[in-house]
Amino acid sequence: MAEVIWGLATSHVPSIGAAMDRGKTEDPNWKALFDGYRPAREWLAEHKPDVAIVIYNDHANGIDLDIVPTFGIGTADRYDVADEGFGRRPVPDVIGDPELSLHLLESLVDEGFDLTVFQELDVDHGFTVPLSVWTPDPGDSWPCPVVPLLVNVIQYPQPTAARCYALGQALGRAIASYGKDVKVGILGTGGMSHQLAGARAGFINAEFDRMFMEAIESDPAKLAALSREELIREAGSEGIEMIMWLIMRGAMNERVRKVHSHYFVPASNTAAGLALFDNRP
Amino acid sequence: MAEVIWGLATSHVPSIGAAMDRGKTEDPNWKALFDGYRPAREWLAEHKPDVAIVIYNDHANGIDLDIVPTFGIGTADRYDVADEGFGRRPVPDVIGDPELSLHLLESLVDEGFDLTVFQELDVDHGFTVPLSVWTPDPGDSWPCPVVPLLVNVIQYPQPTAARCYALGQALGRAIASYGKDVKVGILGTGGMSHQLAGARAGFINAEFDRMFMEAIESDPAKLAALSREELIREAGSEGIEMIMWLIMRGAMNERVRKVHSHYFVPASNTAAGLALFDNRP
Amino acid sequence: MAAESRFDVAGTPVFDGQTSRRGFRMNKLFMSLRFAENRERFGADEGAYCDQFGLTPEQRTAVLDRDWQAMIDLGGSIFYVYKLAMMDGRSMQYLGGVFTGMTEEEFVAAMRAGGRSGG
Amino acid sequence: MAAESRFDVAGTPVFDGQTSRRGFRMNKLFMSLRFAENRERFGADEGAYCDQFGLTPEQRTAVLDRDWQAMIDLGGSIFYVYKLAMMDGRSMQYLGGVFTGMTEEEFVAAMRAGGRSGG
Ligand SMILES: [Fe+3]
Ligand SMILES: [Fe+3]
Repeated sequence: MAEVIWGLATSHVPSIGAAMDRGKTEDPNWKALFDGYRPAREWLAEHKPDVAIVIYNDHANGIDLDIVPTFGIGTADRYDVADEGFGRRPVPDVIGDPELSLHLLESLVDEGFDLTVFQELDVDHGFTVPLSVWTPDPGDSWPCPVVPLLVNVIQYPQPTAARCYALGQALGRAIASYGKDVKVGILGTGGMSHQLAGARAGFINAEFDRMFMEAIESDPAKLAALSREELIREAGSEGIEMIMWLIMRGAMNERVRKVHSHYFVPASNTAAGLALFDNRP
Repeated sequence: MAEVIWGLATSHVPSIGAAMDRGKTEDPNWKALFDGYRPAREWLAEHKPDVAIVIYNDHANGIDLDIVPTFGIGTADRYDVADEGFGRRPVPDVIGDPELSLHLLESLVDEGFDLTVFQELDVDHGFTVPLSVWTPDPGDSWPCPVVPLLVNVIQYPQPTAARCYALGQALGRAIASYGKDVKVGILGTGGMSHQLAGARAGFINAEFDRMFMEAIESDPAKLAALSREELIREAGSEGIEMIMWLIMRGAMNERVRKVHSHYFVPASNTAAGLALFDNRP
Repeated sequence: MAAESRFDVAGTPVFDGQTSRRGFRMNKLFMSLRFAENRERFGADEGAYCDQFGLTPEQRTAVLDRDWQAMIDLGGSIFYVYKLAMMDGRSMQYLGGVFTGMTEEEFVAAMRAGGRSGG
Repeated sequence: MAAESRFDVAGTPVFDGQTSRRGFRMNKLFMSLRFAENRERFGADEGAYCDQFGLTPEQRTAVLDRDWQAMIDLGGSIFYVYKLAMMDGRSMQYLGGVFTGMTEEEFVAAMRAGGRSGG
C-alpha cells in the first residue's frame, strides 16, 4: 500500500523558472520569493518520496487545441522538457513511472473518471517550474520518477472545482490501493490570482488568495463549492487554475499539517503562492 | 427543448459499408442482411430528425494511440471521411452542429463527465457505416447534421458499462435542456459479438447477443452491470464495443417501443445486429 | 466578444468553445512558432504564412499589424498569442500594458505595487 | 502474453496499457501505412522503415516475416496490424485463419456456419 507523505501547492509561473535558470534568485525583485521558499525546500529535502505526481496544465507546448482533454494522465517512462519557443529549460528530462500510471488509470476509470491516456508528452513550465520550486538543484535528474496528471484549465468548460476535488479523493484511494509500498509526494500547481488578457489584465486579489490558502488546508469542501464564474471573478481568468490544488488536496487526509506557506506578489503578472502540507498521521 | 425521437443500435462492420459501396447488397452472402435492414430504413426515412448523434469508436484512422480519450466529442462544423488506407468511402463528408456540440459538452462536463474536445476529426467506418445503415443512398449529403461522440473501446481500461449508461442518461438530460426545439436521432454503434485476434478469433455468441438485444430494450440496467471481463468473455474481445449501445439507450426514455430488429451472422467476422427504437411517448 | 460565453465578468475574456473555434487556425499558427524553422518562414513572408494557415482576413491583419487586442477578440488564446509576442521580444507585461492602455513600465509598476484591483 | 492484464480469458489477448506501451512504435508504423507515400517508402526498404520507427529487433523481424501472431504478442493492436495486412491484400478472415491454425477458406466456412463457439 502506497502512502502520500506530502502535498505541495505551488504556482508554476514561467518567470520563476527563468529567474532560477538565469541565476537571478538574489536579485531584489526575486529574493523575497526565493527566501520564502527556503523552509519548504529544506523540509522537502529531508522527506524524499519514491515517486511524485504533478497535477498541472499545459500552455500550448505539449498539446494543441485540436484535442482538449478535461483530465489526462501520462503513462510513459520518460517525458521530455518542451521547447516553448526559445530553447528548453536547462533542467533534466523527467523519468516516469508507467506501472503507477497504469494502476492509477485503471482505478480512476473504474471509479468513473474519464481520463485521457498520453503515451507521449512533452512537459512545459507548468510541470517543470513546480519541480524546480521543490528541487532547485536537481543535478542530472529529479529526485524521483514523476507521473503527470493534466487538467484543462485553459478552455471553458473547465472541470468544476467539485469534480477536481472528487478526482483528488479518488486519486487518494487509487494510491492507497497500489500494490507497492512506496511513498508519494503530490504537487498541485497553478495560480494564485492572475489575469493575462482583457481590460482587467494584471488583476490580483490578495484577499481571495489568502482565503484560498487557508481553506485549502482546513476547509477544502468550501473551495470545491466555488463555481467557474466565482473563480474567474475572484481570481482572474487564469486564476481558475487553482482548481488543480483541489486535486492534490483531495488525495490527502482530512487533516493535514501545514509545514510552511508563502505568498508573494508579483511573479511577473501573477500572485505566487506556496503551501506545503505533511500528510502523515 | 430538444427531443430524442429515435435510437438506432447497429453494428459498424466495415464490410457492410464495402458491400454497399461495391453494389453487392443483392449477393447471396449479403442479401439477408440488407433485407433485414429494410423495415428499419423505411421507418427512418419517414422520421427524419433535425440532428443526429453518432456514438462510435475510431479504428486507427482519426486518432492514434499516443492520446487515447475515454470519451470525446467533436465540436467542428465538418468532419471529413477518413482514408483508412485504400481510398475513402464514396459517401458524403459529415456536416456537424457545433452549437449542439458545445451545449452537450458544457452540460456533460457540468455533470462530471470528463470529455475530450475534438476540434478536428476525420471519421472512419465506425461512424460512416451506421450512417449508411440508416441512409443507404444519401446523395450529396447525409439527412441532417451529425455530432460525433467517441468512446475508447480498444484499449483497456475501457469505460465501464455502468459509466456508459450513466453518460447516456446525462446525455438525455443535456438534450432535454437544449434551447432549440429540434428532433434528435441517436445511433449507438458497434458489436455484436466478435473477436478478431487470438486462438478464440471468430468467436460468436448468438445466445448472448440475443439476450443483449432483448435487454437493451427492456432492462438496460442489467447490461450496465456487466463487467469488462464478462463482456469480453461473453462477446469477445471486440464485442465489448456494445457498451456504446448503452450510451444511446441511456439517453432514451425508460420505456421505448421497438420498431424493428434484425440479427445476422456473419458480417465478415462479426455478428451484425440492428435494433431501432421509437422514443416518442 | 464574450457574447457566447456563459457569464460575463467585466473586462475578462473567457476562452470558451466558440472562441476556440473562431481562433482555431490562428492559434495553430501561433503554436507553430515554437520551432525556429517556422519562425524563419513566418519572418520571410508573414502574409503568406498566415494564408497557409487559413486565417480570416481580419485575423491576418491583426497578426501583421501586431494588434494584440484584436487577436484576442478574434479568438486568440493568450497562451498562444504570447508565442508571437515572445518571438517579437515582447513580454507578458508589455501585453498587459496594451490590454489596459498603459505603457509596459506603468503596467510593471502597477504589478510591483501589488497588482491591479479590478476592471 | 496477457500476463499484465487484469484477467484472463482463454485465447483472448487483451490490449491493455502495458501491451499498448510495448507495441507503441510498431502500431505507429502500421498507422502510417494509411498514406500511399508511406506504403511506397515501406515497400522500397521495409527494414529501414522499421528502424526509422524505432521497432525492437523482435518487432522488426515479426513485421518483415509477416508473423502476424508475433505482431500481436509484441504489442500490436489488431486494428493497427490490419493496416499492414490490407496493404498485403490480406483479409481479416485470412488473419483469423492464421490466429486459429486454419486456412482462410476454413475460417470463412466456420464463420458462415455461425461462427466459432469458443477457445
Ligand atoms: Fe498555468
Ligand atoms: Fe468497431
